Amino acid sequence: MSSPDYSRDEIMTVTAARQLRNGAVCFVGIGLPSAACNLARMTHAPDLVLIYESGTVGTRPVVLPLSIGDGELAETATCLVSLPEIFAHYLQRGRIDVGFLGAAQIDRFGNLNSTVIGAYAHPSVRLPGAGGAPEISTYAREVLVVMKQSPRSFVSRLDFRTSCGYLAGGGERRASGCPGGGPSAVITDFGVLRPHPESKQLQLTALYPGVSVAAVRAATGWPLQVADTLESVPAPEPAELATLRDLHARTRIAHARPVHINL
Amino acid sequence: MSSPDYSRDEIMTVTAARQLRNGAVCFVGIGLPSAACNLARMTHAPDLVLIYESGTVGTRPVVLPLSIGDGELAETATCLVSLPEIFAHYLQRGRIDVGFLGAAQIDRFGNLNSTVIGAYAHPSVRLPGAGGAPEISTYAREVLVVMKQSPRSFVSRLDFRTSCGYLAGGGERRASGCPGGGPSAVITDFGVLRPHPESKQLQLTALYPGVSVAAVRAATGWPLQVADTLESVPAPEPAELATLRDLHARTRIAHARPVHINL
Amino acid sequence: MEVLPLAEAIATHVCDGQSIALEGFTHLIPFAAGHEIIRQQRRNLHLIRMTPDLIYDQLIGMGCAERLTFSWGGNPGVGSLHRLRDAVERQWPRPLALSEFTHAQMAVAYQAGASGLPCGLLRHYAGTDPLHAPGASLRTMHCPFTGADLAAVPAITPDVTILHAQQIDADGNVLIRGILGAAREAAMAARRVLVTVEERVEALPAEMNAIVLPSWVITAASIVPGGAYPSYAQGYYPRDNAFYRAWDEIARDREGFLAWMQRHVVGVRDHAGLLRALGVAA
Amino acid sequence: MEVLPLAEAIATHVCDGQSIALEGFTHLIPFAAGHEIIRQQRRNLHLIRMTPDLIYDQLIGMGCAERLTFSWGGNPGVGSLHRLRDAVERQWPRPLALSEFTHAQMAVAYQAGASGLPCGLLRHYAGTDPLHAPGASLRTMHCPFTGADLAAVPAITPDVTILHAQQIDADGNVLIRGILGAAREAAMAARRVLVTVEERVEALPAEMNAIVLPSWVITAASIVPGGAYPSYAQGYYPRDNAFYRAWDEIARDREGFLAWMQRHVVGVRDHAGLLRALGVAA
Repeated sequence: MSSPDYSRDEIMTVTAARQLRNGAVCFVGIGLPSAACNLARMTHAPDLVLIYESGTVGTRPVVLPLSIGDGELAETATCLVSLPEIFAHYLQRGRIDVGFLGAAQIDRFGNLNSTVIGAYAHPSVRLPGAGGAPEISTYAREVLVVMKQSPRSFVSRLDFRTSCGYLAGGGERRASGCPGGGPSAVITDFGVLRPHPESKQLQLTALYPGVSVAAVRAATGWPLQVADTLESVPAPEPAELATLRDLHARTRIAHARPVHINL
Repeated sequence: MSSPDYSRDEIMTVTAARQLRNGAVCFVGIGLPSAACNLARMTHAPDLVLIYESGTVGTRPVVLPLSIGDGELAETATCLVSLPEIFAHYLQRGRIDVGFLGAAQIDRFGNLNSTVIGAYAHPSVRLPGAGGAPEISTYAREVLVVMKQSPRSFVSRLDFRTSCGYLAGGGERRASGCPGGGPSAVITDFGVLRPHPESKQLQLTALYPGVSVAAVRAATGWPLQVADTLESVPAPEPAELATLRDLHARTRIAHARPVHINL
Repeated sequence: MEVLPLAEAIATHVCDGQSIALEGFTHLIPFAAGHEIIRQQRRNLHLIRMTPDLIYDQLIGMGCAERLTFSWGGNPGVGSLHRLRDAVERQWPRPLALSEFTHAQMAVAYQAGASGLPCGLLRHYAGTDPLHAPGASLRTMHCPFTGADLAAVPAITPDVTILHAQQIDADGNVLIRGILGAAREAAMAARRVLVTVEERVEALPAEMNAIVLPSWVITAASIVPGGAYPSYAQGYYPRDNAFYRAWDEIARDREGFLAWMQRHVVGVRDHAGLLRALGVAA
Repeated sequence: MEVLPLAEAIATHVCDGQSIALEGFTHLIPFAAGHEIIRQQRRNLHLIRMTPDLIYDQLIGMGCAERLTFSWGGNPGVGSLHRLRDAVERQWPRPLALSEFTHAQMAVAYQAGASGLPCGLLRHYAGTDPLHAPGASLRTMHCPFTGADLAAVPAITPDVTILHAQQIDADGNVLIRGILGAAREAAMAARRVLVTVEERVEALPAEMNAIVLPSWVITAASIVPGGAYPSYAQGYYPRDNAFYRAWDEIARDREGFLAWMQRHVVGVRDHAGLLRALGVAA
């Protein structure tokens, strides 16, 4: 089999984008989630409502923001609200359909760590921390997670639980009073994991072309279960790839543009 | 003695206006307080900061508003904030120097009723209610009250305590945890009452020209005490009267202007 | 969000027995929507508004309300709301239960509702009766850090919030300009949001930090020029202060009130009819 | 409010051992003010910011801070803040105590401070550790009406909040345009408020509902063009995303960091000097 004409990052982004239905209200994390959401908006979901935690509601950036609050997001938004308002009136109030997150570690029940590797008081790696993730994972009707898969990131035990997935699985999340639905899919650079309907344990449900189950298992820090029906993710369409590459190219040019200030 | 060239309302408004020092931040009630505050701004206190509970901060209306939220207030304000914000960030936060209130009833300790005459459940007169008054009286560093004086309004016992003055007097207000200073003056159509430094009971401290102590006592529903030094309020200056009358004249014309809407 | 004729929006989304908040603090009071509710004879409504103003005086006098949640119930700068008083003092045309707050309390209650919280906090103030007024149902709490007394207010979450605003764009986003009151919080707290607007435009002339409600938080919108009259719409027409003064006489007795309502509200087809009957619109 | 040169404003109003919040969410980060604090060698500061960003990486790396209150401590879109990590992981140049929140919690904490409340409320969320992280000090409360679990966050009330904004008018009122974050709440919560602005104008070109801080809530203001660089000022200059990427390498090791700071911050007279040294201004 010849090597594909797309990268792992690209099929991951395209697959993540495909999860988003047109018209959904989406709370976007920075990085790969932002690329996926904007790709979706530029392809099959033109009416996707993108909200960044900087308070930019319904934003339609032409280039990707590097930060969560680039000027581009403000300039193209339907409205701007303050940060207290975006978290209270939109997220906590339950107005978000989809939350889109990344993290440093995930466990088999979709719980996420973005705080520390090692002990909290004496971390070997101090990660950025919570940001908006705990509330996104708590309140969004559905959460999508995008993460590169490796035994160091897909772990049997989190060093710190920053954001809740299904907690210890089964009905525990619901019993805990978390209003949102929890993670519905984890899109990795190997394929897609989804929670088992009962146990809520993540299981492999779809593979990218040319990826083996064994390879995914080797990249997972727990004994990964495979769904009864294992789907094959269609390769990125040329139109999807072109749109994504144009977006990244525009973004690279914009981010390299020198800043000049008149004193 | 010839009858004065000003009305009771006018000297009351002018006297109230004189209480305001330039630069103070003033939370304004509607009606006579609004006239007094704007008169002060148009005469000796040009930098008086007027805040109306509609969220208009630093407003400089050319005509008096009829309501607390006329467009004139918004058009001439330094900024507009929401009503939750004006009460939380400005009033409760302790940023108001002077609160300016009226009421239907006041007692000897400056407590105010603007809720009901009679029992709450079966009132003989249902008054408008609290509005912003309870928080203004609680948080403003100082409260000025403007009310026409009569045995029905200056009562020995309130039918309902909407807003606190000095409660039962003495140190009770301070002990209750009210952060603001309480009423420093009650400006009536007879003169000025101020709290006794110790007992906090309102006592007559100043009289308008031609008004007798006996007349004030007759208009007061409790045995009114008179301060050791009883001052005489200077009659309104011609400039004060002219400014006030111009303001009222402009206001009458503006409020009578017919509204036309194009469908 | 769908754009509907106002009569259809009210017929579809406002039902007997609901809690409804027509907000807008002095400014942008949705009179046209309130009048349509009267025309459609809704009953047993729980009316919520910081300042009931003339519109609730009318709804109450026409027998639409069984409860009023409010914080200041007068005719601003004029005096009493006679129909509100008649309902409270003499139960006419029917008894009216009151849930009474201060402005600050009600603002916090809307904010709590808008934030998905069951209650909101204020500093506790000793010595004022409203905390203990029947129906107000505040509770004392203690700060778990400082031990300070706090007052908790239950969240307000209307079944329907109705606002008036200046403009709606082609995508259904709504611009509010000028005095806000607690309109935004009342909208975000509600299960359904109805909006009437002065006009529809292709794109909002909105500055970056303008107050815009995104289309997807709105249930239905109706284009109703003059829809806030006799209140006002900043940039469109001023408050008719002369009408607010005149209302004092109109509403003073029951018969005069009913005759006026019959002639100007019940007996006209829509808000344009009222504006024409009053000589405000040609 | 008085208008002062920035060096004088910092010298007068920022003292060792204070709690200070330099706010602005990605946008309008007051870099010039932070650099002046470094130049004046303040020590034992309690730094407060939702996103420490490069400016607190620099303050921490230069030994100004003894505590950090924050909710997300990365270089947005790039990776780690190496100086922050070095302080937490290896106590260099000195130990750094952490008070860690989520964005939502910290927003509520600022809001509580701005509102004169000792604490603010969030819905309680089970199952996440931050509630129990050392230093975060949240407490569980119960809604007195519904019994629901709530999380209380202690108010944040900085000794000094410093903001950057676009314009100040002749009366000292300050206009903020664009992404706000919790800047307004941080300002209203503080004992003193310092502002740097891009320029002074006779009158603000402010729409009615623009975000304006009235002069009398501001302690002192300084005119510092480019004062948010390498963050940005909407309408003046964009975020220097290339610099944010480059910082990853600059701050990766201690020596490189110190040399950069010496050359660009400590060794220049003011912010204009830094902008010229970087070739951003002519």
